[in-house]
Amino acid sequence: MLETTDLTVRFGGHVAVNAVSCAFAPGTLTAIVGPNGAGKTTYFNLISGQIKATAGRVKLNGVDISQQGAPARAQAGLGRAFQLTNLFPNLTVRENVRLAVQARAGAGLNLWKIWSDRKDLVVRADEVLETVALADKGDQLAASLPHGDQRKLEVGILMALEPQVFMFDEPTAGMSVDEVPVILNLIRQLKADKTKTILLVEHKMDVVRELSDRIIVLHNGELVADGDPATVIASPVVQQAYLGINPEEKEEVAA
Amino acid sequence: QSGGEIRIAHVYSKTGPLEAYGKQTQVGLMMGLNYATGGTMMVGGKKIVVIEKDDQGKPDLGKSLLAAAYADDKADLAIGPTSSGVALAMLPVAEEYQKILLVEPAVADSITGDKWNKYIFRTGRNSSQDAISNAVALDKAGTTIATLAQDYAFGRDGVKAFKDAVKTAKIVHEEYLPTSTTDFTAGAQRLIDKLKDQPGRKVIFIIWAGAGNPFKIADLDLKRYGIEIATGGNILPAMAAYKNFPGMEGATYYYFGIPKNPVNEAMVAQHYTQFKSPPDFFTAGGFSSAMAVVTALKKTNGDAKAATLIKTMEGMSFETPKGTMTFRKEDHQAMQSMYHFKIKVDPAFAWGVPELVREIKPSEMNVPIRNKK
Amino acid sequence: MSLFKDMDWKPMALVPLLALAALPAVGSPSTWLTLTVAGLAMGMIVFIIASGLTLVFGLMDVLNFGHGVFIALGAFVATTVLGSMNAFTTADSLWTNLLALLPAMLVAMAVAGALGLVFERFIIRPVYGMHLKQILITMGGMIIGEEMIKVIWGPEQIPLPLPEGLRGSLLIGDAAVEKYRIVAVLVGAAVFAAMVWTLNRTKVGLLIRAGVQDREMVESLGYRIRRLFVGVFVAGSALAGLGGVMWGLYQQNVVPQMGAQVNVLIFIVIIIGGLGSTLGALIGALLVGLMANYTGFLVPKVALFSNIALMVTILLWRPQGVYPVTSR
Amino acid sequence: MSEALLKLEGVHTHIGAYHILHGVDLVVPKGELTMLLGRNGAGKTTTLRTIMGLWHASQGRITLAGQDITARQTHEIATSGVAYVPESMGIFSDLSVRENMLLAARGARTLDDIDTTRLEWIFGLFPAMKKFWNHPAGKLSGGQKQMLAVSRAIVEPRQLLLIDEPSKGLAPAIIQNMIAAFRELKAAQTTILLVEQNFNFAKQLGDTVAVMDDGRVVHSGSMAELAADESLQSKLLGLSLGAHQ
Amino acid sequence: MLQRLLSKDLPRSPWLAALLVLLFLGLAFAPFLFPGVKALNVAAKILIFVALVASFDLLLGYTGIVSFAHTMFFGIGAYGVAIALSSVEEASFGTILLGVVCALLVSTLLSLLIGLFSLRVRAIFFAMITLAVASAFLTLASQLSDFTGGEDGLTFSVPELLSPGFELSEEPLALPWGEVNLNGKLLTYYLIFASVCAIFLTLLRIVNSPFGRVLQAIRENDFRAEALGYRTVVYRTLSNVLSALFATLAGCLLALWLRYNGPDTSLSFEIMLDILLIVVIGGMGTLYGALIGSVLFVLAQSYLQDLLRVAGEATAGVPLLPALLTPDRWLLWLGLLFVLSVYYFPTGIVGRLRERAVLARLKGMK
Ligand SMILES: Nc1ncnc2c1ncn2[C@@H]1O[C@H](COP(=O)(O)OP(=O)(O)OP(=O)(O)O)[C@@H](O)[C@H]1O
Ligand SMILES: Nc1ncnc2c1ncn2[C@@H]1O[C@H](COP(=O)(O)OP(=O)(O)OP(=O)(O)O)[C@@H](O)[C@H]1O
Ligand SMILES: CC(C)C[C@H](N)C(=O)O
Ligand SMILES: [Mg+2]
Ligand SMILES: [Mg+2]
Repeated sequence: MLETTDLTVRFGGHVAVNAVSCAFAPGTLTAIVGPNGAGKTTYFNLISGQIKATAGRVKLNGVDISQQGAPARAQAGLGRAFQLTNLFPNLTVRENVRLAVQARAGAGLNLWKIWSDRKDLVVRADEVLETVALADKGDQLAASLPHGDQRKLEVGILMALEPQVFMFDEPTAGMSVDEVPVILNLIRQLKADKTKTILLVEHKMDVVRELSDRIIVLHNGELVADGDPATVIASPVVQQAYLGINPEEKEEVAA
Repeated sequence: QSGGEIRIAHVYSKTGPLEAYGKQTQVGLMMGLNYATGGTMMVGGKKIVVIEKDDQGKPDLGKSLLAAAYADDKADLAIGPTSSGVALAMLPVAEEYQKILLVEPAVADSITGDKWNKYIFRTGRNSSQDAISNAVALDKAGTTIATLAQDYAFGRDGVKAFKDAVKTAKIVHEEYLPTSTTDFTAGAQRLIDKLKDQPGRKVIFIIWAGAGNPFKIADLDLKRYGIEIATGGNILPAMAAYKNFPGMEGATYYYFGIPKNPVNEAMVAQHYTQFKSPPDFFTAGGFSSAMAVVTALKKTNGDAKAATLIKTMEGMSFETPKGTMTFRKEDHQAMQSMYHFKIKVDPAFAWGVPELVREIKPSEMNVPIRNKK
Repeated sequence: MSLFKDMDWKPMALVPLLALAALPAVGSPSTWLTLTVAGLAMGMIVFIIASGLTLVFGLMDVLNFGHGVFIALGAFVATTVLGSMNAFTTADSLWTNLLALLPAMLVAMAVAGALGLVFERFIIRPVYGMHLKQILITMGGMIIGEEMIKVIWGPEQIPLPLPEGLRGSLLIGDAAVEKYRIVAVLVGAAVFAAMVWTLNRTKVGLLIRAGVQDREMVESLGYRIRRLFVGVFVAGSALAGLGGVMWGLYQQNVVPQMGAQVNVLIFIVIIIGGLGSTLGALIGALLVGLMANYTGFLVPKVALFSNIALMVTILLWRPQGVYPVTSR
Repeated sequence: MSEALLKLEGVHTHIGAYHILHGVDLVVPKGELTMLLGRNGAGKTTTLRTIMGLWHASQGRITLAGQDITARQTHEIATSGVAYVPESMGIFSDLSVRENMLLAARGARTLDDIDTTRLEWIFGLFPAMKKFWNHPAGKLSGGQKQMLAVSRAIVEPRQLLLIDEPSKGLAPAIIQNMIAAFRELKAAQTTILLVEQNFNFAKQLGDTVAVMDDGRVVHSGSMAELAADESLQSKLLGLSLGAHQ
Repeated sequence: MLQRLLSKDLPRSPWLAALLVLLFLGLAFAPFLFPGVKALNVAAKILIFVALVASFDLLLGYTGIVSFAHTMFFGIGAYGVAIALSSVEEASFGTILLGVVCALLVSTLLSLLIGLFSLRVRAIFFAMITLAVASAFLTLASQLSDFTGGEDGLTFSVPELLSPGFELSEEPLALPWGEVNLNGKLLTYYLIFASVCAIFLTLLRIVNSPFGRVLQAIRENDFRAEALGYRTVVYRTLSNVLSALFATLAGCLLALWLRYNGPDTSLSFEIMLDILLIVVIGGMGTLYGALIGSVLFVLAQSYLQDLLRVAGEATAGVPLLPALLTPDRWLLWLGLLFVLSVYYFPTGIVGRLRERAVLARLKGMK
């Protein structure tokens, strides 16, 4: 169980996330939607420890982790994929994933073993590459991948971490239409597992509608709506502030 | 021994921070060998071969170059180096290979002091000689002296020797500044504060070599308190700054216009024909070392074995541009004259001209013997 | 414009604060005045020699370890120029003396700037954006430059006497202020004003900062970033040349190694300043100048480490320097 | 179809040892909006970068308004009236939003020189730009950066816009605004070449379309035609449309 | 076996492999292949630089940290041995060990301190802080003259077994191309050779361990590494400490070889630059580069002047050239070497050779 209480962060005068209290249960996928700049990514950053909260608390399984840094939270089971692709550019695709597997196995401080002797880690990395359809690109440098493949690798790294809480920040942005299902299937499988807590930031409403068990809406840093997908999407905040639809003309845009 | 040759290695700062000094020594050495052998470069029927080695001012390099010179190049004896640090590192090598090292122009006292071994001779003056001669020049009743020196061994040893030699004048303050000092205002203030209320003649004695320009303290208008500056001699480019201090007194190791003897006349003439300029400080040193070597070899009739040479050179006197020098038996330091000077400004020269006040003979300087024996 | 709006005054207050804090420690007001004025003027000279590097490092993000060679070059050029102007430098009139400095400065700047052009083309251009290689290649350039100076001017130290009228001090009560330092303050102030104006009143500063982050994008916006970079580098080198003249005249002699000798000092100054802030560099330089004199007077041993201690203290307070310009 | 403003004929591009474009033929008609579609890695971004002169074509010819620009340098291409929004957005993160815009407005020496009505128009499209005017651009949210990147390209009138995936990361309401903006620009005779993954977005805007695969253009024609033909869509783009529409 | 010894990090290029074997054999038999004091000194210096540069590459090439304080640790090692040996009457191996251990302790403390204090600041600040700390340390070493011998440094003797006076055989070994003295100096050379091999292989193992891989990840993107759960401060500090310790060991070897140490010998900024250049010539992030780079650089540095003497004589009479080609201006050419190596070896020699091997393989596949 992941829980935030009055989580707040202020940048100078600007309150990017304002007293957001919310709990996320294992086995559910919660979509977080809101206009650009609503504070979704910042909310993620606060949870995973990339930035320090001005006020409020984050608890994981009842333990207060607010004072811990990003590495400790990652070890505690918070996994994060980034909105703007964030890889190890001059390492190979396989090594990008293997490093995540190695982090998961806690083997990083071993100074004396030869890395390739940990066959289990290598094998596991290849499995993950298979699941994100990058198996044939394992030996390329991450930097030379086209944008869409980089997004897939970003997701692959998260998968390799096998966290308890998965945080996806627009995983399919810039991914070509035929590749999107690969990622969506992955997320579906995670859901099917029933033990993982999944948070998803996504602007494509059809994806949100299809995958989520619950939607929360952030607007100007505040939590303004929370509930089951159909109700929330139909609510006036979402319709106007987010989708930009006037009640009269009902045309849907996002793919 | 390689046939009819006497191989001399000259290890010096051909490059590096002391490049300009090292080159003077080399010029002087070659001129001296030429002069001493009457242009034949032969002594005792053997040809003199000079092998140049560049220590770049690095002690470790100097050390290995000297070893290579003795072992690989089969040098019979070595001369050099420019820097005292390099010299100190080289001393044990001479002992290991049991060959002579004639130190020139490195000045540190410890070379002929506690780091000395019997293979070491030195034609160059040591710090004590420098300091003592300056003390002799300045040491008058009623004079108050404060010293300004670089804060490391060279400066501190110099001041110590100076203090030991001063008998009648009063020393009120010792100012040590880091070698890297660029702004001397703070030090000057402290010196002024210490001196300004003293009676009589007030002198700041400066011991400084290398980067930084301590004479800038004069810009703080020391005259208003009647404070004078004194320092030893230096190479000609550095003595350009002396132009601002007409009447300044001190004692120097060498200035081409001062010694009157045939050797010096020959060197000055030769230098003018070859370079259209007068010889400098270290040219004289290099020349002296050549004179020492050739004099000794003449006596041994070309036998360059260390044991023979040591026996010959201990107590040996030889002629140099600075007059007669003598290797003292105890520590192999060459005893030599120093010159008490007073600066005169002459527009014909780019530097302040040191005029001889009087020659300070070796006998007037009680240069301590510092090697443990 | 933006310079004075929401200005951050704290770093500027450091300079007077340091001076005031030193007053009781030094004791005598006249000594304090001498030290303070000398320190501030020294700071100005240091600012002049560091100003070019602020441009090159702060704007272009080029770690130019060879900056010193331009300083040395400027100084050597000055020996040649002033050497040929004996009549002016030894004249009785202060104005004639000052007039001699002008061509020396201009020629030094021109020569250093010209060398900067060559340097940019052959040394810097292949390594934009690669700090480590910049360090190496510019050190290489510095070594070559220093050796060339030895080839041209010889390895010896060359005297660079001050013109007659600038020697000695002005007396304010019991405190002595060297005349030359007053000249330095004026030159430094002019350099500062010129830099602030160019960087804040024109687009040049913005463009270069943008170019460092994303060269391709600046070109895609239609700017000839390359020419701009060359221009800045040449300006930085010319400033170093000017700095060399000032520094050489201060020392009254020049040696080929003088550039290398000031390298660490100027890096400390621009780090304190925040890597690229002109005002920051000025404050850094003034602090360094003052600190050297106060510690030199109070505890000379510590003076050796005063710059480093100052830098560390400042970085503890503001880890990016007093005026962080960029977040590289 | 009107005359071509931009034309690529048999363009090949190499990146290092890799051969990426294998003879791209592309015509962008003047005053129209051309969509460039294709899967990940098809070479769309590389095509735009080659047009901009950021990669150099190893073979083939690129003409802009009748002039050969194949060998021109990037800044020359830009000054001949081309604006480019790269895939990675190319935001100057250390500069403020204002400074980013000022640089994009090539003609302006200071802010006062920027056409205020145009600025207001941009603020209307992307209110966040106004709100964060003096903020460092690096601190903007992902979507806001995207808005800034597009704003920079349209702050002054240009004859040709090259835009790489502008809709990614944008909230639906903003996408609406952007569509409106492109329509207005088109009305003002601006030619646009747009790379897009979002087919719905593409469908609403495009006049003509080109589809790339493996470094070549494999289909080109009118947008209406492609939009109507679902089997062609799934063949070219791999759209399994039922899956998530 | 060899595979494991090299931690499965093979040269991956036939030319590179051949070159490495050649250099290894050359160094292993240097005293017999190239008799003479100077040649032996050069070979020993190469060995010491291999260890020093390899330890620096752990920091720079693998972790992506630019530090100018590496010579400080080198100096600590050299001073450790020097001070220990010069403070006793009779030099023994125990004394050396004591010096080494003390030096390692000091280095550990100091590198921990530097690491913890300043690894959080921006890379460039770290570089500058280390530059400042290193120069402060140099000043300190020359100030504490009672302890360190000040500017003049310390000259000391080593245990009988390692000193030149210790003869293995009366007669030098006569080879057709020269004579080899079988003495303590030779033993010292092989002591250094063995130590450097051990240091090199240990470092090779470390960079190929899971830990080493994390260091590379941190170099590429520290922010991302943190998000994966790696505490970058811990890794960076550890890398800092390890690299300092190996540099210290290299310093100890230097002191043993020279039987002298002073501030310029082990602490100067010049050595720091040499290290940087060697890393770049050899290839950053490949330890083999340390070997190749050291050989090339030290050879160039040691024989450039001789080469120039020949060149200068050959061009005598040509205007200007002799002024540039004199041995006095050897630094000019060394500076040129700096510039050219950055130009022509952007990925270092090892990188170059490996690229060639990859290209050849690609061609073979087609
Ligand atoms: N480090 C920071 N400093 C200052 N402001 C910040 C910082 N990080 C984020 N902000 C501001 O906080 C707000 C929320 O940003 P955030 O990235 O969380 O938005 P978002 O909801 O993820 O938007 P998008 O959908 O565009 O990605 C934005 O207005 C942004 O400018
Ligand atoms: N710097 C590079 N080095 C090597 N290969 C590269 C590089 N950049 C791109 N590529 C390769 O070029 C091909 C085309 O890439 P490009 O970025 O043009 O695709 P794209 O169509 O824009 O894809 P996406 O929709 O994912 O952005 C890809 O196979 C990619 O791996
Ligand atoms: C000293 C430099 C190599 C540091 C550089 N600014 C970096 O971030 O990598
Ligand atoms: Mg976001
Ligand atoms: Mg693309």
